[in-house]
Amino acid sequence: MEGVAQSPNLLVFAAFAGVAALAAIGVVAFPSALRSALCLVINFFVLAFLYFSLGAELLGITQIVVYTGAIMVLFLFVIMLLKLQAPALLHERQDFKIPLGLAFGAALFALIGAQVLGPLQGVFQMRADPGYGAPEPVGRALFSLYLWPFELASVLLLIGIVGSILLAKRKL
Amino acid sequence: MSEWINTLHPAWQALIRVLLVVLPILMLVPGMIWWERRLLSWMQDRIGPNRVATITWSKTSRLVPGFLRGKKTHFFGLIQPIADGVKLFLKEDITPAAVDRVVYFIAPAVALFPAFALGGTLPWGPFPALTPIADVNIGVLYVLAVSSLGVYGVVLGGYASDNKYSLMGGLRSSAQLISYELAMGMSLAGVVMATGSLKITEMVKAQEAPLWGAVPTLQNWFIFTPFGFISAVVFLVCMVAETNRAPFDLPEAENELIAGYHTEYSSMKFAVFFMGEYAAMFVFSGVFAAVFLGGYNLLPIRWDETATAVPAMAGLFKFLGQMNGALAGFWFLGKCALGITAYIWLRATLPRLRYDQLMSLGWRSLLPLAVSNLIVVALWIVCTEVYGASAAWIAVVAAGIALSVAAGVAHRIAQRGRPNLEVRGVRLVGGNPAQDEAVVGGPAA
Amino acid sequence: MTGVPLVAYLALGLLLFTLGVVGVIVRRNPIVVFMSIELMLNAVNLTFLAFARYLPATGMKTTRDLAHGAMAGQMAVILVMAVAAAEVAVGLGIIMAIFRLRDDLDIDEMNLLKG
Amino acid sequence: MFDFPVPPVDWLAISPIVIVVVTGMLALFVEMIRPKRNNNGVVGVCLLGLVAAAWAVGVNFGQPEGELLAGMAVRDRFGLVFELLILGATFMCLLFSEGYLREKRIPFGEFYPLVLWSAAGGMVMATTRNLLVVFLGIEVLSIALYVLAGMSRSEERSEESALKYFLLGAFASGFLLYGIAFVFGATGSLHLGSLAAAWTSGEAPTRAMLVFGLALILIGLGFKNAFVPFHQWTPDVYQGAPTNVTAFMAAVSKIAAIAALWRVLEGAQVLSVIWLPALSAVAILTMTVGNLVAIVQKDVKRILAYSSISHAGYVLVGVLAHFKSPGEIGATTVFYYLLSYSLMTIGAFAVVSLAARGGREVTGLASLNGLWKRSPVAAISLLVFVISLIGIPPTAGFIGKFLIFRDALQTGLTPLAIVLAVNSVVSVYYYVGIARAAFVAEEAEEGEGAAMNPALAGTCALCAVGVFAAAFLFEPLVSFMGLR
Repeated sequence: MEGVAQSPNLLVFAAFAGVAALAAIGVVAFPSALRSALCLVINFFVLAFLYFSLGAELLGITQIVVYTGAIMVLFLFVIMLLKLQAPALLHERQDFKIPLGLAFGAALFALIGAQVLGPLQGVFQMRADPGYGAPEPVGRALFSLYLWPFELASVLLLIGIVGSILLAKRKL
Repeated sequence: MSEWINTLHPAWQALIRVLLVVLPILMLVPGMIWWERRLLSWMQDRIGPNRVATITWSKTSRLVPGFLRGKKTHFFGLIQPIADGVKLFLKEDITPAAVDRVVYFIAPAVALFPAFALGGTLPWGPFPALTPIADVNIGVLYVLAVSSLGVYGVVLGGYASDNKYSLMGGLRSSAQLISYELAMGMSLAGVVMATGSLKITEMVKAQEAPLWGAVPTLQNWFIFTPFGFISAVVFLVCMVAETNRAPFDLPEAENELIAGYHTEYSSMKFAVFFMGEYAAMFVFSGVFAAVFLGGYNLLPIRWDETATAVPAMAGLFKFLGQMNGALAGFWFLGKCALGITAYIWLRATLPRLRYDQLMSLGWRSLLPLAVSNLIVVALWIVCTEVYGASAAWIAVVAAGIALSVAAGVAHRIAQRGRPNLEVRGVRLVGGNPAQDEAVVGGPAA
Repeated sequence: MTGVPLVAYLALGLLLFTLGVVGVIVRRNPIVVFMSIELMLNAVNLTFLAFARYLPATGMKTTRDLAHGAMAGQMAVILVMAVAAAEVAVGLGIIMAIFRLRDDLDIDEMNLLKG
Repeated sequence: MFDFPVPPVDWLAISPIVIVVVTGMLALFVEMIRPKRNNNGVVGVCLLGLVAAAWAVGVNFGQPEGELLAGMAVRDRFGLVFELLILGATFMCLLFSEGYLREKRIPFGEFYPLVLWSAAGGMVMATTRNLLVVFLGIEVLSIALYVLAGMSRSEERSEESALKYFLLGAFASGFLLYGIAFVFGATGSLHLGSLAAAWTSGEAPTRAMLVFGLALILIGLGFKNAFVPFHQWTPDVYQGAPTNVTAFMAAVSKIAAIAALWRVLEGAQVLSVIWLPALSAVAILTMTVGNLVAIVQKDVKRILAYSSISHAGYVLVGVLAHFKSPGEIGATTVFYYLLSYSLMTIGAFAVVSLAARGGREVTGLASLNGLWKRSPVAAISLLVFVISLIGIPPTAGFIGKFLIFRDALQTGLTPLAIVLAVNSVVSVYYYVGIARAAFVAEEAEEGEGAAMNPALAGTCALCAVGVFAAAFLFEPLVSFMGLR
């Protein structure tokens, strides 16, 4: 590992990536739903730092706002509602599917890793401009070239609002 | 004046900056507790803590000056928080048997984290080398992101305690924080648009411009502008709700939930929760001061321009301007103290909201208000840039009228066929209605 | 961060994606299954951003192309986040609705719909 | 460097989608202030909006073709015609919904805006060559459908189907997105047009990423299209969802998914040596499995679900025939087949929706018993749909299948043509079973179904007439659409 000696950045990355990977394993492995959710929170949080390391600062912070700040809180909310009513549900049994799933996952990882990621090993140069992730250029792009997808996303969120009310409101 | 720090090793710089954030907040917490107790007691016409730190001078010692011998000197109970701290330290640390241990232990730490992480963005003065420690490009978003993490401490504490009251507190808190975060973000978005930057330091600088672009001797603090004022009100309400303080302290409503999410916590773990709450209060006050109250400027006066406008007293004004810059940290601290006082004042004045009132306020009043405000600000900016100020006035007035009409119509529709709010109960969870109402509090007691 | 190869980010993304897939397959609680799906989406986001920063695509010579390419990756991530938010609102609504009806949440026990 | 000029917004080109979305919002307002007795106002607004959108599409027919909105949307004959198809199918589904929802005791006014928005998502999918927009279109279409599938909140089956659909749908979007990410990595763009250039540049890493990304995208789209082996959700969801939602899902969702598949394959034409064999295998599997499993089903909605799977296989054969030799075979076959398929399917589900009564709904084959006595219109239309689904002349179903068969033979996809023919024969068995159940004399034992209402009768009649009209007016129809 001569790369490690040359670049402390690689060590930093390895630390972050290790935490993210461990947390992801935790999501899958913990039998308790809350533990899984907490691991996912950690994972999302660390991913935000990895986004920073890629220069995408706006997206990194959006990651924290959207995922850890809103989405995971909703998950925790539902988990708590369930704990209030049927605590036993949050702990699940294990069964035959586990070796099956693990085998499938290992196969997927090995296949893609060897075939697709293997040839990319030599790429070290970051070609994008370092300022590409600042709020201003991202905002400009979002409201000019990507106006149409942006508006579609607004329709999507509208559907989310109306839909969740239709599903969850007590009386309609 | 703070450039000397640049000559140090980067590690030392970082250390100094971090200490500059963490130490004041940590040390201020006891002071805040003391101030809260004293101010509350004064407002409620009672005495409050005044015994600790009362010195009874010896009658015989020669070290004591004559006029003090045998007298008592009162320090208004200043040491009370330290006594409290000692008490909490020495208390037995009880961990209930059925708790989820890991989560139970990390919850207080998680609760303390956001306040300190936020402290890094507070601008303590025009000293770019020294403060804020992180003048990030994404400042306001960072504030929103980190403050949204505050919910985890409460939620985890509530979940891990294995106690229905705690769980209920956690549930309420997560719902409350998510609801009020939206309005908070919207209120800040208006300021972001007016400033054209997400940086908090840029916001402070933008507030040093002439008032309304017209009065050269005064500063344009956002709270003095009409849209900024609305934003400030929304932000103020939201920041009280985000810190779980009265009148939004439903997660720990003691008449319903004992002590809410920290019912099962004792000793230092409880103290950490407590500290987190006060640190968050302080930091939010700081954000409010920076974004709406002109940051580290003492008064909304542009000293240099005033000096040129009033040549007779130019020297005085110049001196005051220098003082304003040199002592910026103190002014900022003063504004934070003002914010904390407002917190305490609210606690002494307002009764706690019911859960449905809380949700109704957040979703039906604050969010529409903030969004309308945002739309009007956007209109204003676009119209002034494209068509000039007069068109902007027309557009904004028209939009204001249209939005208020829309709000009125929506309100009428929403109220139609709806029984009076006061007799409605709240059902937070499914199952047996009667039982649930009993748990959540139901119709107003 | 200079010195970190693109493949490191991609490998992490692939690992997270795979773990998400495994989670979807082996877990029985729909909430956890849903969380695994969120993990997959985040792995995708990481992959997008890594590609956007390194841009291994050939044929991008001018800075204009590079800027557009880098921005495309970021836009994809932003919109995926919006999609995830809408999905969570609807998905948790469905989970709560089904829980209200049957007080049970095991996916393997959901077998009302059979031919 | 980061200067992105604001592209001109061609309002006319996106007007159909905008009209549909805005109509949905208007319908939401109407729902808010309507009298609580019925949803007629909401339905009226929605139908009017659909007609207006169809008119807007018509106006676009004469406009120059090309990319719009910085390449995010595209205006061409294919997209416009598919938009019309989606609008028509949505119109039919909305037409018979109100009576059914009343009978099922779920008369929620929010149903209509959600259907409209979902349809808008489908239209977006049909009119773009940008992968990101394709993805967003899919999500707009599907997230609304997740909600609609779980709309019957007091019914466990409905919620269960919604959960299954949701989890598998989100899972599939994960794959789709991962594929898009790798295509982006290989081409540096989200636009399908840049795929060919990246492939021909011929570097090994790029090619690996492209193949892998395309495979994942096709898996995601295969899920939306319910191709075997990604079809497991279909029968469960079709059975559990409210019947009018199922009709919408079977028609609009499939049209949009085929359109998206078409766009992706169009962009990936250079890789056709790789995906053509794979998709041929999928087509054979889809047709065969769909038909074979349908034989053993007892529930009408499940039978129709498997039938829709096999029809997806038939359409896939048409699509593959086009891409085998794009100069020879145009989009006419696929378009015509989807038109006939949606007419028959929506009609069949409309008839099945008669099984709902008083909040209950039983959809076993026996529930159709006595239909002839209860409602001759429904029974006769069902017969027409079944004939057309089998592919007996002189119906649109026959012509559609014939066109696909001919195309497949013409382009040398003979094995596919043979499998198609054999499957058509196999399918006779269960289709006849449906028709026979309707004409059995005795009443259904679960209690009789709902009474006929005018809107439902109108839908059945429209679809039945349409099945014949599309057959007899084949030439004018095709020349009007102007597809090659």
